[in-house]
Order: sequence, then C-alpha cells, then structure tokens
Amino acid sequence: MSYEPKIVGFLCNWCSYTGADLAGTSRVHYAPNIRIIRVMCSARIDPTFVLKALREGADGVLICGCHPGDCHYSEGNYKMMRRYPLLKKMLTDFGIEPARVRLEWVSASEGQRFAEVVNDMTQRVRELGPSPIQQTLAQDMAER
Amino acid sequence: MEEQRIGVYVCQCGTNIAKVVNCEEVVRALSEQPGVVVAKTYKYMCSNPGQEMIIADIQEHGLDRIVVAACSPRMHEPTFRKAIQTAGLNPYFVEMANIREQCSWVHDDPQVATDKARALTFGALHRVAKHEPLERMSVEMCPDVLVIGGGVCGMTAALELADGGNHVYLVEREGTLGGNVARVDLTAPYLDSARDLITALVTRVEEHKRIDVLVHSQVSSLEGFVGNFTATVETIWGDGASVSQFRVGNVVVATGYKEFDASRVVHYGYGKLPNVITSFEFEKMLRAGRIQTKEGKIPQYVAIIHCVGSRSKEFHTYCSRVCCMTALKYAHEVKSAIPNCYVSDVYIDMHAFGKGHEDFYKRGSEAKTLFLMYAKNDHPVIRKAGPGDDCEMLIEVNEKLSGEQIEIPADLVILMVGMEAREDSDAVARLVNISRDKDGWFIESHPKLDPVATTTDGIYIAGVCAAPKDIPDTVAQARAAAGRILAKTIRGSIEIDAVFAEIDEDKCSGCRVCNALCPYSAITYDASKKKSTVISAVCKACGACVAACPSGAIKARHFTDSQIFAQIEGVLT
Amino acid sequence: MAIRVNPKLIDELEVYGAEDVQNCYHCGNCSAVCPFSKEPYIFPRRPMRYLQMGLEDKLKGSLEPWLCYYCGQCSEECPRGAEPGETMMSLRRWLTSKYDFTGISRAFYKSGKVELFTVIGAALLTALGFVLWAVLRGGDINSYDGPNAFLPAASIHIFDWALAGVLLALLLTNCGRMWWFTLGRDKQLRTPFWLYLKKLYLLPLHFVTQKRFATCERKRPWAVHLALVVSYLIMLVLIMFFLDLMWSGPEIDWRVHVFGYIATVGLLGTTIFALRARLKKAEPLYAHSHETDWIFLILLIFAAFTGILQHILHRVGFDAAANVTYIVHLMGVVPMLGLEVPFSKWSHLAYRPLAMYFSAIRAEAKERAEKEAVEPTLAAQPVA
Amino acid sequence: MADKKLQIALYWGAACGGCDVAVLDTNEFILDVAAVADIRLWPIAADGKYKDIEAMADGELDLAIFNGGVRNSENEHIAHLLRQKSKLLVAFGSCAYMGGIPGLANLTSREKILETAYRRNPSIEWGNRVVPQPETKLNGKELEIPKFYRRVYKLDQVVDVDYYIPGCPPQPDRVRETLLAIVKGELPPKGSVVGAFDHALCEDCPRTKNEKKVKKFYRPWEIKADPDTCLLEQGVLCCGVATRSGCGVRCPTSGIPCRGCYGPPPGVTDQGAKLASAVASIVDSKDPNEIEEILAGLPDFTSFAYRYGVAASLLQRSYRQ
Repeated sequence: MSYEPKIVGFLCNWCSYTGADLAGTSRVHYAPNIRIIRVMCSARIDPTFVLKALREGADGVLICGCHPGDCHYSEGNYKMMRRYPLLKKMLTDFGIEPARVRLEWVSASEGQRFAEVVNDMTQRVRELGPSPIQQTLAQDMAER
Repeated sequence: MEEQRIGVYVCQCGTNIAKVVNCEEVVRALSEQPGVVVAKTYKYMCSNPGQEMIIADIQEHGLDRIVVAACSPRMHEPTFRKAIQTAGLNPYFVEMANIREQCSWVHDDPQVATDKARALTFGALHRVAKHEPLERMSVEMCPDVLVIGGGVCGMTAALELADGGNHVYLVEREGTLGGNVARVDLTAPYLDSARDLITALVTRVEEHKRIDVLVHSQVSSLEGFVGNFTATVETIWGDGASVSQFRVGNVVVATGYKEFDASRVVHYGYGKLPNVITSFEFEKMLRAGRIQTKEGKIPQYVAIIHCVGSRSKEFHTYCSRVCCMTALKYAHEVKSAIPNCYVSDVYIDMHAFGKGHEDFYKRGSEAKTLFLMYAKNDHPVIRKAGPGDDCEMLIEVNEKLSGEQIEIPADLVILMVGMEAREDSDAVARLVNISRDKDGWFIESHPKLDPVATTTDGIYIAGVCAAPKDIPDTVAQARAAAGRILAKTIRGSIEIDAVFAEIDEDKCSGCRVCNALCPYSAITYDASKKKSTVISAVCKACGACVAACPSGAIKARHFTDSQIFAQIEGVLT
Repeated sequence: MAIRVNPKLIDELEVYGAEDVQNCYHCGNCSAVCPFSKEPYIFPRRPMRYLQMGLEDKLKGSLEPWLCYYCGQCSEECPRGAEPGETMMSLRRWLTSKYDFTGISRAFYKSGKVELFTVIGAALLTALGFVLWAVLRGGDINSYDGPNAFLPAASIHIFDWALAGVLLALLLTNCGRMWWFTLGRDKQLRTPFWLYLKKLYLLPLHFVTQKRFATCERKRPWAVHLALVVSYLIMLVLIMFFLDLMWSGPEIDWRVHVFGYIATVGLLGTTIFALRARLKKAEPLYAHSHETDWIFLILLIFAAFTGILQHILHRVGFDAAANVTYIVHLMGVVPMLGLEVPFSKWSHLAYRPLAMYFSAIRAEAKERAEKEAVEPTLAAQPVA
Repeated sequence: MADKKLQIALYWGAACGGCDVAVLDTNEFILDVAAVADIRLWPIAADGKYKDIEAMADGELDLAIFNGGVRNSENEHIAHLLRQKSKLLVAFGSCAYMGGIPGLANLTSREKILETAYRRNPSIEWGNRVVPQPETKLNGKELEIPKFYRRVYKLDQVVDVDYYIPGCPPQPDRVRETLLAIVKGELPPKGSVVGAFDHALCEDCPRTKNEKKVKKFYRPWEIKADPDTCLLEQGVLCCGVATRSGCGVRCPTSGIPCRGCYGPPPGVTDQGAKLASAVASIVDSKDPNEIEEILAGLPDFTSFAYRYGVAASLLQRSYRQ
C-alpha cells in the first residue's frame, strides 16, 4: 500500500472546529488523513503539542484558529501567530521540513475552505514523504 | 491509580454514521483496549433509550468513564454530560469522538472512514482516562452598580438600574450632570429640545432614592472581579477632597467623548478667521437665540463644513455619525431664523442612515440648502473675501458632483467637529481592565452579538465611549447594559464554569510571562507572595496562559497537557 | 480659477418653472434613463447641478437643455421629486431669454401678465392697423377678393414678407448669440469652418424630421410634435408662397386646397390634443404648464381656428363675415409670429435644430482635440 | 550499614570533567565521604580498572554516580555495568540528566562531527587526516576502540536511573545535601530529581518582574541591561523562566541570562518548546511581518533553548538527511 500521511489537527473550538463541523454538515468531502483534536483556542496550542504529535508518528500537524481580529477570546490567535515562526525555526534546526507544520485561519463559516486546506496539506505532506522521526530513532536504537 | 472502568459507545446515528463507518469494527477494536469494560454500538446514542443504556451500564458495570463516538461534541456533549451525571458520575468523565461531522459525513470509503473513526475514538479513550472530576463554582453577586459618566447614557443606565431595584453610584467628573447633550439646542431629526430631555433626566436621577450622584468625582481605583468589585471614588469640593469606597457587582462605563479640536485643521483657519466657528459654538448661539457674526451682523451666507476631524487620513478615519444630521439641523435652524439666508452644506457623503434621517435630509434639500460635495482627502480651504465681495469669506473647494473648482460665499462658517475618545480613555480603560481600539474607543466583547459587554466580566460599555453614536443608539445601549446587569444580579450569585485555568502556587515562579496575555485580565499578580493567580470567575478558559507558562504552573482544567498528550497518542495509534 | 457659486440663481429660475431642482441629490438616475444622455452631453444631472450651484456661465454655454425632448422618464425615475424634465424645460425658457438681446423674452417669462397684455396689445394694434388701412384705401367690407377686396392678398403678402423679414432678423440675431455662448466664446475649442459645413445637413434634417425625438421611448409626443411641425411648415409655405392662390373663389388650385386642409387639420388636431393633455396633465410632458405655454397654445389654436373659419365663411359666401374673421385671424397670427417666434416658446423651432447642429460640431471638435492630445504621447512611447 | 563502609563508584561519560570538579568542590566534605565510603572507581581522581568493577557481585556497590552523557559504546558499557553492580545509580549533572552540552551534537550528524574533528578542523596538523574506526587492523592485529554512536543519549535512555542531580555543574551544596541524604537513607521516591527545587528559577531570582511585552530582542552584549529588572522583559533571552531552580541563580545575579542547565521545571515536557511558547507569547505585535522581524532577534534560538536538552527533548536529535 502506498504511503498515506497521518496528520494531526489542532483546531480552536469556536472557529475552526466549528468550520470543520460545517464541512461535515455541508457534506464537503476531504482527505481522511487528518485527526482533529479540539482545543478552546489556538492560544492553548503549545509548540510542545506539535512536537509531541510529530514524535508520536504524525507526518504533519495542522493548526487552525480564528482569523486575526476574529478570535473568540479577542486576541488568542495572535499568540499562536507569534509562536508559529519560532516553532518553524526550531523544526528546521531539527532537520524537519517546516512544511509539515502549518498554521491556517479558518472561520466557523469556512467549511469549504477547511476542506481545501486539509486537502492541500495532505497533498503536500504526501509529497514530503513519511516523517523520518520514528524510523531514525529506531535505527539509533538498533545501532547500540 | 485504581483500575479504570471505561464504557465506549459508538453511535450509528441512524445511517448517518453507520452507512460509511463500520461501527461494529470500531466497537471490536475498542473492546480490546485495556480499561474498556463495555463497548457497544447503538442506533441513536443521544435518544432516551441510548442515554438510558449508558446510565444502566454505568450502574451495572461500575463504569467510571465514558467515551461516546458520535456527532460533534458541540452538539451533544451537554446531553451526555447530563446523562452520566444522572448515573452519579462527574459530568466531566465523558469524552466524545466526532465521527459524524468530521468523519462519516466527509469521507466515503468505508475502510478509510472506519480506520479514522477508530483512531478518533482511541483519542477519546486515551483522553478520558486522564479526565479529572470538576465542580462548578458559585460566586456572590453584589447588586449595586457603579455608573461612570453622568451624560444621557450614564443617567439612562442609572435610572434603568435603579428602577429595577438596584442601588447605583453615578460618578460624574464635572460639576453638573448632562454631558455633551446639555450643550446642544435642538436634536435632529425631530427637532425636540435637548434641554427638555436633559432636564427631565437630571431631575429624575437626582430625586431617585436608589441613585447616589457623585459630581466633581472620579473613580480612582476598581479592584476585584465580577460581582465583587470595590470602587474608590475621589470627590473634590472646592479646595477640599474626600474619598469614598463602596462595593459594586457591575460597572457601566459611559464616559462619552470629547469634540475634535478644530484648530488642528489648518486650512479652515479656525481661531484665525473670527467667523469660523465649531458646531458646539454654534449650538451656544442657537441656545442664546441669536445667529450673528462676530461683528454682530446677520449673516446672508452661512456655510457648514462636514467631517472636521472625521473621515480623513490625517485625523480620524471613522465617521462621527451625528454630524450630518446636526448639520441639516443647523441648515433648518438658520433658515427658520433668517429666511433669506443662503446655506451651503459642504460634505463628503451624506450619512442619513437612521429613523427619520432621510426625510430630514430631503427637507433640507427642499429648503434650498445648497449641498456641495468634496472628496475625502481634498479639503475645502477658507480665505477672507476681498473688499468687492458681498461676503466675509470664500470657501474654495473642488466640488465633486459638478467636477468644478468653486468658491462659496460665506459670512459664517460652521465646522462640524467630529467625536474623539477622551484623553483620559486610556486611564479609564486601565482602571476597569478593558481595551481600546486604535482610535481610543473601548472595545466591546463582540461587535455584533455582544456590543455592550466587554472582555472583562462585569464591565459594560455604553454610548459614545465605545464608538460615535447618536442619542437613540446611546439610550438603547445604556438600557441594554442595564438590562444585562439586572438579569445577572437578579439571581444573587453567578455560576462559574468548571473549565478554567488555575495556577499551582507552588510551581509558579512569579515570572509574570502570563500577566499580559490574558484578554480578560483574569490573572493578578500578588507582589508580596510574588505569585500570579487566576481569578476563576473571570477566566474564560482560552488557555493562552497555560500554553505560555514556562514553568508548567498553569493548568487548563479539562484541557490539561496530559489530556491532550493522551489524545495525541490515541489518535496516532 | 475657481468659479463663484451663486445660490441666488436657483430662486431666479423658479419663475421659469424650475421649482424642485433643489431636491436633486445627484443619484444620476435621470441621466441613466435618458436615451439622449451620453458623453459629452450628460443630462439632466449636469445642468441641474450647474443650476443648483448657480454657475450661470456654464448654463449659458450648455446645449444640453435643447437636446432634451421632455419625454418625462427622468422625472418619473427621480427618487426625490426633483422634476429633472421640467427643470430642463425651464432651462430652455431661461436660455431663450438669455439668447434674446431685447429683454422682451425675459419680461415675458418673468410675468405671464406682461406677455398677455403685450399679445392683446399687439392684437389690437394689428386690428386697428388693418382696419384703418382697409378703410383709408376704400376697401369694401363685402368684398373678400378681387381689386376691391377689403384686404387684398397681394398687400397681405407684402406684409407677410415684411413681418417675416423682421422676425428672421430678430431670430437670427438670437441664434447668433446662442452660437456665441455655446461655441463662439469657447477659446479652447477649435472649430474649423469646414466642420460647420460638414454638419450643416443636420439643420434641415432635424428641423423637418424631428428624428431625435423618435428615439424617446414614448412615441406619441413625437408623432404629435411631428404632425404639428409638418402642418405648420405646410401652412408656412402656402402662406409665404401661395397666398394669392389661397384667396380667390371656386378656382382655387386643388393642391392648395388639399395641403391647406391637411395643414389645418394637423394644426387644429395637435393643438387641441395638447390643450386637452395639458388640462388633464396626461403625460409628464404636459404635467407642468408655464403661462407662456398656455398663451402659445391658445394663440395657435386661435390662429388655426380663425384661419379656417374665415376660409369657410368666404366659401359659403359670407364675405363680410369672412373679412371680419380675417382681421380677427390676423389679430392672432401677428402676435403669435411676431412675439412667440423670436421671444417666447416658438423660438425653439430654431434653437433646437441649431443645438443639435452645434452639439455635433462641438462633439467632433472635442474628439479631434482629444485625439491630437493623445497621439504625440503615443508617438513618444519607446519601442520595445 | 554503619559498620560497613559505603561502596561508591564515580564515572564520567561524555562530559567535560566539570562534574567531577564539582564533587571535589565540596571541599573537606569529600574527606568525610571518604571516611564513610570506599570509592571503588573514579577515573578522574582515583585508580581503578573496569575489570575490577566487572568482577564485583551484582549490587555490591551502594551508589554509582554517573556524570556525562552516553556518546559511545564504552560509555554505554560502563553505564550497564554500574547499573548492574550498584544498588543506586545517580545521573549526575546536566549531561547525564539531559545529554547536556555534548547533546547539542544531536543537532548535527556523526558524519559531520567526524568530518569536522578529523578532517576539516584548521588545527589538524598531521598529514593523513584519518577518521578513527571502531575496528582497525594493525600489524595483523585487530584493534578496537569504542564505537562512536550516531548521537548522544542521556543516561536514562540507556539504563534505568534512580535519581537525577541536574546542573552544569551541580552546585556543591546541593551535592553535599544529596550525598548526605543517601548516606542517611533519607531517599526520595525513585526517579526524583534531587539537589534542585520544584519551581522555576525566577522564583529565586532577585530581579524585579513586571508584565512582559517585548518589542525587540537583544544579545546580552547588545544592551546595557538594568541590573534589577528581569532580563527577559528587557529583551534578553533568559532561560530562567523555563528552568528548574537550584543553582542559586548564579547567572542572572551575575548579569548573565540563565542558560537552562538545570533542565525544565517539573510539569514541563520539553524545555525548548516551552521556552519558545513563552518567549513568543510575549512578543508585542499583532502583525505577522513585525513578529517575524522581532523573532529574528533570536538567532540560533534552538541551540539556545536546548543548550542542555536536545537529547532529552521530544525530538531528541536532528533528522536532516
């Protein structure tokens, strides 16, 4: 079987998770590779979560929050917006393609857009190939 | 830890889930997991028989945690929380896996959808194992209200609240009540007297036994949180001052605005040309009952210039909303006082959005007010007329509707000065812990759905302090704020959601990284203990501080690191 | 150089019938529905703006009012009741008074009474003049034609031509002034003489066919107007060139007969129709009637009616009555032609075709100027 | 126990020797230790052969103190050996605890390290630039040197560890207290971090803390930082917020930002990620471009945030191909 990427999605409750639900109620089909985890706000997303997901075998991580200016908590998404560049920088230093992690703003009304984002993300991660993390760590162990 | 006894329930949602997801297979996979005592699938988990099945299983098998793989938790989480509570479990011991909206409805390959449903349910299973019992809290709500600002807005809110039975402290910085409306003659578009309006309000406020009016006063501090604020008010009496302190449950901020300083617009010559006056100066003339130039002459030509300080790149980009109708009111008042006077109304756009406004605009046209349009950033320029002219001044403007460069004769020019956030709005915002937008107006909780509440619980904003608006809108907001407060105080206490952030005092290092992150100012710093604390009544559980806390001292109840880690592990098995 | 706004002009225009122009807030609906409004002649909105602002010079130089036939669609579409159609009508009246150098036109438009009294005065003078003349030269009241005729055709003919000469002189002077205001004084506009020749065909074309009017969505006003114009022209030709043929007994040329009756039916029919319509305010065009409109219509009906009446009286043998009626007829015709053509409503028979002629010249001159302005820049483009 | 001397072994893996010095820095206390204990192995200070350890019975040692990470097969071999022979195994110092400074090498690859150390380094003067191999044939004989692993491990990634004493190096006072506790048998639960506190460094830092909003970051030498105010809020990247206290706030009190050697406070899974989260959160901007610009003031953030903790992080190493 060909490689199918595993993608973990961290979605804020008010915009993006609702947007993903809207994709469902509108029956907008999209790639099945994403596993969504709900958080109250994108500000709750600690870079640790992303590293944890990658470490546990995710090939990509999608972070979605309300559009800037539209946060349910008024400014939570800006906190994620600030963490994101540093997170990408760290991933690059760890030799992981930063494209495996992506931050997108998806509102509660953008079910269609959510589907497009997931499809695009899935395609890109598929092109990147499987995450090297678990395999490399296994090779390290085998060497000893 | 004691062995957990988890029940897993996979809903078929009629065929909504079952036609794509093989629910039996999900149940089979889950039933093999450690800790899972019961795993079942059923047609409609949310139906009464479905809920009763879960309740019966909890009692029969001694289940302590429940996973429901069904629709979106946004739909039925409350249902299942209630159900397991009926069975004697803490309501937070249930976790839902969204296998309908985010699985069966968006995928069509049964195998793939089943795999995904299984993964999502594994996520829920791992997560629920980490759940903790949570209890809702109740906080006492003081019924007294502090109203800051004694204009139309503050007085209306105070009366509404006091009529509703609450005690109100109305704090006004100036020596008299009335605010800016007290400076106005008639009101547009129905030309009622502002004086009558204000007098009626002031009399009622001053006579109301449940309103304490504090003039010459300022709120110097506001401590606490919703239902439990302590306000300190300083009052200055001539050369003496006194300080009073009282407890309030809620605050209405109705601090209004100040007018734009017309001398900032140099090309209008305000302050240099004696007969260029501001709208408020003209109101004074109208109240005195005599429209005349500085020299005491009756003007033959009156010009009104709109958007002074508003809708321009240089000053304020926003529209001040009331000036258009006020300008029409001036045209009307000039024409009725001096029938042979020619009124030019120099505007950018005529904003006649409100009730009766368009008709009022038409009446202005019918009375032969000459409307002349200028471009937003191409201001008219006023200069003194020559000796041969039959007027005092000439206003040169690039008139948009004709495309001509014209000059308008004028003996008296009225500048429609816009509204501006008061210079102390920053201090007020800090005082009550709310934010301001780039123009200095206070920010509402939601611009459309929650316009009088703020991100700080118990603090309401009404009237122009939130953005320019006219008297009817202001009064509506004042009453809305009062209504919100009355609805909250009537119960005597407020219930606080069990989901909020809390700081482990032992772990908090007092680094204060979290302090500025909270949009609700729910985090306070105790300087003596050198620790930060979350006021749970104020916290809305976004988790921004939790993610940022570098010492892992802040816990997001029901969204803890370990719960989310567990879910990550689960969905990736 | 900035143009001074004159807020008083709008008051001045009120007597010409522009009563609602202040209501206009320039949504542009009127110009959008008007079938004639296109670059560079955008109306009614633009002239209305000039009027609101009192830009008198701009208005005097406008051809737009003459390009409007007052179908009235603009007034129907106007959301503010600013009556753009009527405003254009009143601007035509105002322009007429501006083109006229004598000031008579202005006096007529400013006061219906002045016009009425002038018309009556002219009528009485006419009657007096003709009666005196007939009596002095010994004309026989019982003789309609022949050498002893009370009013001999040949003399009347001479009078016709004399009157026509005076009228033409007055009208041409006014037309000259119109040219000066609209084309002549515009220093920026370069209108070579050949352009005037090139467009000259437009004058008779529009005069005779009224074909622009046919562009309006409503066709009836055009039909009526065309009928009136054609009838009038026929009558004019008959009177100016074949008066003597119309005069005498049973031997009248049958062609004169046929054309004469057609013209009479046309004149009477159209004017009665218009009178009825104005009374009933049947169409936007007829909804607002200025005093001058009434006087003009009544004079026209009066002239047509008395004209055919004296003919019939003569034909049935009541020559004395025919002669009296003829005097009465002249009492209508002379003020109608002598006052209405150069100074009042009827002057538009000259101004309107002229305006179309001028507007075509102006438009082409402008287009040429623009082309010239563009071409050098094109030439200066670097070659890629 | 009182009549029998404690049997102790000290060992260094991939380490700089600082930890051993830290033990010696307990000064005369080390003599008290010597009085109650037999030091069976301490390569830096005392003689002792691996084969002596190998000859011991399992559990014969009471305490083995291991400093340094596990970089090669020798390190691992001794780690296993000490685990087997000792009742207690303590990971001593940041390298044993988290991989430490040598663990930074995990951000590059073994090949690159060898290339740099044996071929590209400008100080290499001998001619053939040979990269040593684990097995070499010389004069018909097979020579073995320890195998250089692909990466550095922290001690507990290789063997089971009883206690951790963080620090680069651990503070002598903490060392003394810990050793005393072990001698007295007052042992905390297995797996505990000892010789350090359960809170972050800031709690003990004397600098004044205010609400934090940072518009610009500075390297320590770029700014004359106020000596009484929190360094982080002045824009100097200080790891103290995400670092366990126990060192005595040595660096910040000397005007140097904390480098994070005591590792993350309890409750923090990944020190670098947490530091990133905290530091980015206080950036004072809502404009993506400005945010990037401000964060560009943190060059080589990863190495800074994981100075001691790459091997202990969630990702553990670089995955660059």
